[in-house]
Amino acid sequence: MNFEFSEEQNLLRDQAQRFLRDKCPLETVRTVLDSMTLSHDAALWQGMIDLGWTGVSIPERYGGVGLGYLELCVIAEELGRSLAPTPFASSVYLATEALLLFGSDAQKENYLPRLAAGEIVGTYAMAEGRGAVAANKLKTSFSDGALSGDKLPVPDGDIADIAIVLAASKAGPVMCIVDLNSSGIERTVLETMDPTRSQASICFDRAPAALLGEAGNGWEQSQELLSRAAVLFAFEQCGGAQAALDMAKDYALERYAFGRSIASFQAIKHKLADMYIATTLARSNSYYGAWALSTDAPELPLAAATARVSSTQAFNECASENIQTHGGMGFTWEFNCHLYYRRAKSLAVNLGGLHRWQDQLVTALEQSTAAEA
Amino acid sequence: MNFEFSEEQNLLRDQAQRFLRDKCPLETVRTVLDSMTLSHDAALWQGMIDLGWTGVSIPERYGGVGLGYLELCVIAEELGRSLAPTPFASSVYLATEALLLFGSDAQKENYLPRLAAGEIVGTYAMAEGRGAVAANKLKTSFSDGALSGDKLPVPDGDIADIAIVLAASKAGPVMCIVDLNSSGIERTVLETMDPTRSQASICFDRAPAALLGEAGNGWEQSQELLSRAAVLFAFEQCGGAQAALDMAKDYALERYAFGRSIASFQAIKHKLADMYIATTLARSNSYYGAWALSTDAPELPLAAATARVSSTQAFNECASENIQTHGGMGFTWEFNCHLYYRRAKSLAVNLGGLHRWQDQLVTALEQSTAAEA
Amino acid sequence: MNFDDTPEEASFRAEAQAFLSANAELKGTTEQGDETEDEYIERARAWQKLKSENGWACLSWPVEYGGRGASPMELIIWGQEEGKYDAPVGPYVIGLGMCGPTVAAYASDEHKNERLPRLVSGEDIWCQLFSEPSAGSDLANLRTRSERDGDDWIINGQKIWTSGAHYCDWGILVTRSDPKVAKHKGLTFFFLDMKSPGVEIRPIKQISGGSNFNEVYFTDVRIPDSQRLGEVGGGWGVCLTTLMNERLAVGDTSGVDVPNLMELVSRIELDGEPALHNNAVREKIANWYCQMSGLRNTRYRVMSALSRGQTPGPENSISKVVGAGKMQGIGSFGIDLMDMGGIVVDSDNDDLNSQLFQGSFMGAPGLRIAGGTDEVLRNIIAERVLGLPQDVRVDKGIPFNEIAQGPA
Amino acid sequence: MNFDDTPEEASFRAEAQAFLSANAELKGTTEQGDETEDEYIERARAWQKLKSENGWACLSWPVEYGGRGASPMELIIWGQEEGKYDAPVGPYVIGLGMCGPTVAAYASDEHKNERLPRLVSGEDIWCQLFSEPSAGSDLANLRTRSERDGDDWIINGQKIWTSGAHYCDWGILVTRSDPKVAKHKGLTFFFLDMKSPGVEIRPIKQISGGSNFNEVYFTDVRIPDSQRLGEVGGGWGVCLTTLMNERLAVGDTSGVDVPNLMELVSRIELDGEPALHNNAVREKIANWYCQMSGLRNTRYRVMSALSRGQTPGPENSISKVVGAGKMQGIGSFGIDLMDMGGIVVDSDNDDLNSQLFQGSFMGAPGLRIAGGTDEVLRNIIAERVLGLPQDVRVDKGIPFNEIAQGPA
Repeated sequence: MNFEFSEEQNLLRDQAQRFLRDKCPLETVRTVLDSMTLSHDAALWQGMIDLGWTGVSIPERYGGVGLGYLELCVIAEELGRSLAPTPFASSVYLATEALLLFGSDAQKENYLPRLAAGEIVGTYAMAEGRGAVAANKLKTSFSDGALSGDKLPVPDGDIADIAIVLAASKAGPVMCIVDLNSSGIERTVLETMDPTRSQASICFDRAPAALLGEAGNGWEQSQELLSRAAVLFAFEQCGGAQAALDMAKDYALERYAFGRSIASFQAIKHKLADMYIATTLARSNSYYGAWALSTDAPELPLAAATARVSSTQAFNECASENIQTHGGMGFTWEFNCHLYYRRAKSLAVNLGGLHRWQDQLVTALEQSTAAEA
Repeated sequence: MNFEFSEEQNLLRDQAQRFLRDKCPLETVRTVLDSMTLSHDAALWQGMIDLGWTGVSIPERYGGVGLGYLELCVIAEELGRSLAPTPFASSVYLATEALLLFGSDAQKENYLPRLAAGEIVGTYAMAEGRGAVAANKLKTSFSDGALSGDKLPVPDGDIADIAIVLAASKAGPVMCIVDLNSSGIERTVLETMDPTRSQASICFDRAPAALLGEAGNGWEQSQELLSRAAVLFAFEQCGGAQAALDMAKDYALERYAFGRSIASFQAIKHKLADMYIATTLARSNSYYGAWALSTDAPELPLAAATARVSSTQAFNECASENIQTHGGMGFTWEFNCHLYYRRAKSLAVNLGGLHRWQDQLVTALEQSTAAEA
Repeated sequence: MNFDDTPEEASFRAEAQAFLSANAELKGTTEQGDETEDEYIERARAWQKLKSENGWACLSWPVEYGGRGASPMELIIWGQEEGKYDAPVGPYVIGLGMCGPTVAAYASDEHKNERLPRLVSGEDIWCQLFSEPSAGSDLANLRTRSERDGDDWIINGQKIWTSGAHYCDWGILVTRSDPKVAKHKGLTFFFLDMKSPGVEIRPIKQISGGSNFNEVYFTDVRIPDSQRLGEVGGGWGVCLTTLMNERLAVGDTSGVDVPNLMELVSRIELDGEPALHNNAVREKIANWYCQMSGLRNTRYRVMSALSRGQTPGPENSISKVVGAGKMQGIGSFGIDLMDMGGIVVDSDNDDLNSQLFQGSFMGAPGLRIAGGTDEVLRNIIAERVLGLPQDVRVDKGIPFNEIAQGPA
Repeated sequence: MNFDDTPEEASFRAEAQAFLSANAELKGTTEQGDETEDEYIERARAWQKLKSENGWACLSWPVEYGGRGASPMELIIWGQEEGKYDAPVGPYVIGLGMCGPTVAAYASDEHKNERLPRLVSGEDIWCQLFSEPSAGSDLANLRTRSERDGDDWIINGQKIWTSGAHYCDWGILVTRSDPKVAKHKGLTFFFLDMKSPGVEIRPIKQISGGSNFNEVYFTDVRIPDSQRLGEVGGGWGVCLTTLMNERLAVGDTSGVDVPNLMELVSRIELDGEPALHNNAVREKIANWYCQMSGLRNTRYRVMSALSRGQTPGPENSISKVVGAGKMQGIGSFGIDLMDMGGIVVDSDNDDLNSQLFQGSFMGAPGLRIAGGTDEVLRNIIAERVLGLPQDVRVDKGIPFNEIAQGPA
């Protein structure tokens, strides 16, 4: 039984924690939050590139570090804990991953080395306004090497250099890849509830684009991509949940009322115990997701959905009850509680809302039950 | 604003409480529970008949007391509080009500005086085994004055003299009325989780039966009947929830641990506060149901479903957390906690499970929203 | 059971309707969109003045102070009717509801005659200075010091969560005059001119981005002893008088509710069909509707008791704890339904009313805390409604300056 | 990450498998349906004897007492493998897990040599006599008196929740020898022959109808001082030794889980289609599956730590509180899905496995209480895992007979 990260992976975690404590204290997050113009923290992002994190999952022959997904999970958890305001998730969990999964050799050679080196930022453009996307209702369309339609919100779409885009085509849904600095593209920064991870709308008007993967197979590719990214998002959410729990615990221990630490009141103790329970279940499920991701196990769709659902719920609960534990201070702008509350919500919807993942979980469970029978 | 029971109705409540404290202490309920043969408490049932309760909703010209539904709600709440083991609900909320709503003059004259006088007991036979009934899947069928098929469980079906039966027919679903002592009928007492309200299976084999109401209209009639009964069941559930809350409170005040009353621990205080909240919301919703029932308001389907859903949830919560408050004693047969837990579950499924009522609630809400627009 | 007014109530309601329809505009018929706060306050002063000239200014007060001794039911009827109109009443809620009755109960006749008419007529706006950073749920744990200096008292310290402090003229203030006696014994209560030297007001920005409250700092602020309310050391008793009159005054508590969710789910799709057809969505709506309807029907029961001249039971104590949780739940769920687009804030293009869901999601955490946290309210229900004992009090009878206050 | 045994673990597992496959029947291949309790105990004795003859009787014990000094991971592996077989181990769980280690730590060599081999070989079955009606969550609040009388102690009082007392040969017992000192100071610990005069055993019927536990009454029961474990007044320390070895031993904790629900919803209809297609049902399944999977994966993490020779973290402390609530929820929901028919108990006609749902619904309330209530477990998580302070203790340092015990 070896269901833990290895010693090397834990060393990587220590390194990541030291780096992020240094380069990404919550003041860094607040700077991006309070700024009207910053999309991310450029120094932090550069530091992450310098550490090779953008190339962790990319094989060495494409300029990456060639570590693996467990290492990426370790980094994801720490990024979640620190609320790092960078385009890492979009670029690494989604764009890089889509290229690794579906790119032709030429596409890989073209993009992966630059993604690994942090020369370009990628993203995945899926949503088309409010509401979940559906395979048969995509309005963005791809034909004859050109892409037209509106995608929003696109995470980090304002600063990304390339986007993987889910679009309709004559053959059915397709994934294609677009250089966002080419013609026929208009981008607008969007105001959102979590300004520490930027979002944009991107309007494509016959923008040059190339097919990524198989024509007509875009929806299935997207599902596969989302499952893999869900594990990494789950680790970010676990890290965030843990940080919110830690913050609540620290405050409860320091805050006194009625002559005693509020952490000695059962209402607070049991609240924190419930946050711990949710976080522990989510983390254990995320470990299982990490195992499935790193071994390309057939259990991945089930494991990913389970990790995603429990981590989404854990981060929501911890972020919300961290505010509650802080009492009046908790709902001031000055305290940091709302940073977690905002991030919890933006991560919760980023890969599609809870419902989508609960549904995938049960579908995968049906299939695994059927396979066992 | 007059959203309370009247002074006369409260006097009736006082009378009912005195009567039930005297004739239906929990020992009476336990006697039926522990007995292998008793279906109900006959003396209690006779006492209720003597008080005229079986005729409360029946007009005087059919031998009833001609009071009204608010009075019936008052009685229902007290029956729920005392866990009275009698066929009152089946006979009064369902069979009597079905006759009042859908009976011909002749049928009313035939049955209502005897129901009012407690000479016969009625019930409503709807279920056909495990799972919810559906209009287009009824297996019991009615044709040419004869009824065939199996109904189970039928509440109080072992002792009822007449049953209103939901069945399929050529014209569509129908309600019909059957004398259970006639030919072609076989009844078997069923073992259930709540032996304090008996249940039976009834097999009809070309049993003589008469149409009640309109041919083909049975499903709609059933929906109407269930909505009306739901308000009365909701009051029983509120009464039960309140009794379980009171029992938990009394125990918590008396039980000491760590040198103090366990009622001084926040874990217990907040648990009881939550039980109080659930019970209060349920009671207020039930009052609205009572108003709608007593005034034949068009809001009845919404009000009834709301009363039903919140009362089901409140009784479930109070019954379950009453056990929890009692600790080890709570899960002994000797303590009375499980009487509420059993009754909460049997009332929860008796008119169809929670899902059915949540669904009706939203359907009614849609219609009321549409009507307002 | 019915929902009708008694004849007396009907006649009062008709009178109120007559005044309102002649003097105010129905909600939704006016546009105050770009009104500044100053303009809003000005409009509120004018409306209060008009009400006072016509006998509607402070219904529940006794006649001698400009009131009309209205019954609780009449107050509710007035609130229902005034609520239909675009009537700017917010700035006076605390003054009329809490400060005025306290001044009336404790101030000298001279002060009463000087201050109360100006409150009634809208000339003066009042605020309440109770909460402190260290005194949240533990309200009496306050540290703002008052020290006697001749005929004056000198005040130093900090208050927080003061609504409207920056536009208020007067305030009521509770201070610690003696830290060497037990927590509840050493308090002294005053009223003061908010323009006094040494009073500094700073707005608090909430997580929703709004600023409904202030911090108020006191640096050597002088208050004449004649403005003391109650005895020296008797401030806690005065506080209780004030709090008995408390109504929920925690800023904007209106938020998303079931009808908004019904509208959203009929207009957004899930799995390729209207979200309204989704059973998981329906179940949630049903449960929240039970809460909404349960709270409304509970209010009806309270009003019925008032209408009969009875004192209502404790039923309404559940209102905020249920309402705040519901608001947070619906806000959060609505955003989830809007999926990735749910977090986009776009006022120009908001056909799904997403800003209401977002605003409620960000506002509800405050509502779960302000005016008594969820936890404090459950304590109150347990103790005052169900009669359960208090938690163990380790601070009882101990001199205030010896009570543990945690790490410095 | 992988789920493989280390080479050492694999070899141990193979050895265990070899013994088991040669000596026991796989679960599901045997039929013990109408076995009486006596027959079951007899079978358990035989199985324990066989294990002891082959070195599998008490793996974790030191070799000197018949054990093999197995590592925690080996214990788990043995449990996994033995669990696949129809092996009657229940009667020895408490004796081997809790009583034996306590006797080994505190008894005289003579007693150890006399008692322990008979426990290992299955000749003696042991029970644990700790809980009392007044000592539930407050475990030390026990009243069973022990009074010195020459070389003996005389015991009077009542114990409760004793599994298997009626078939046990020996028991460990904690008593109050001095009520005039503080609660934890006046306890004294013994072991005794359960057939001693004055010991009366009455079964407790649970709400599920089953009887897994007993009350044990002591009337002038004599225990020789030589059977005292630990010092006079040192009983609490001995209890802690015993409890350190505690495993969950609260009768039958197996119950309904997600796979059973999946089977039910694929076979029952809701709104005219398989319940599995209903989104509200799916959402609940997803959430419970997250708990089930989360607990399983948490166990994997604990086992990984053990496998590496580390001490596991506190993760597994959540297992019962989550598991019991899940069991109650799924049990209740399954009954609801079966609608009116859900409460019918019919073993002859149970194609939907309704008795499993019903049994879990009736059994889960006990599971939420036995071995630490939900509330106590949350306290433990808060204090021991998160390091939060204890609640205020008003009974600390007070003589036991002066601690408030509530209305008589």
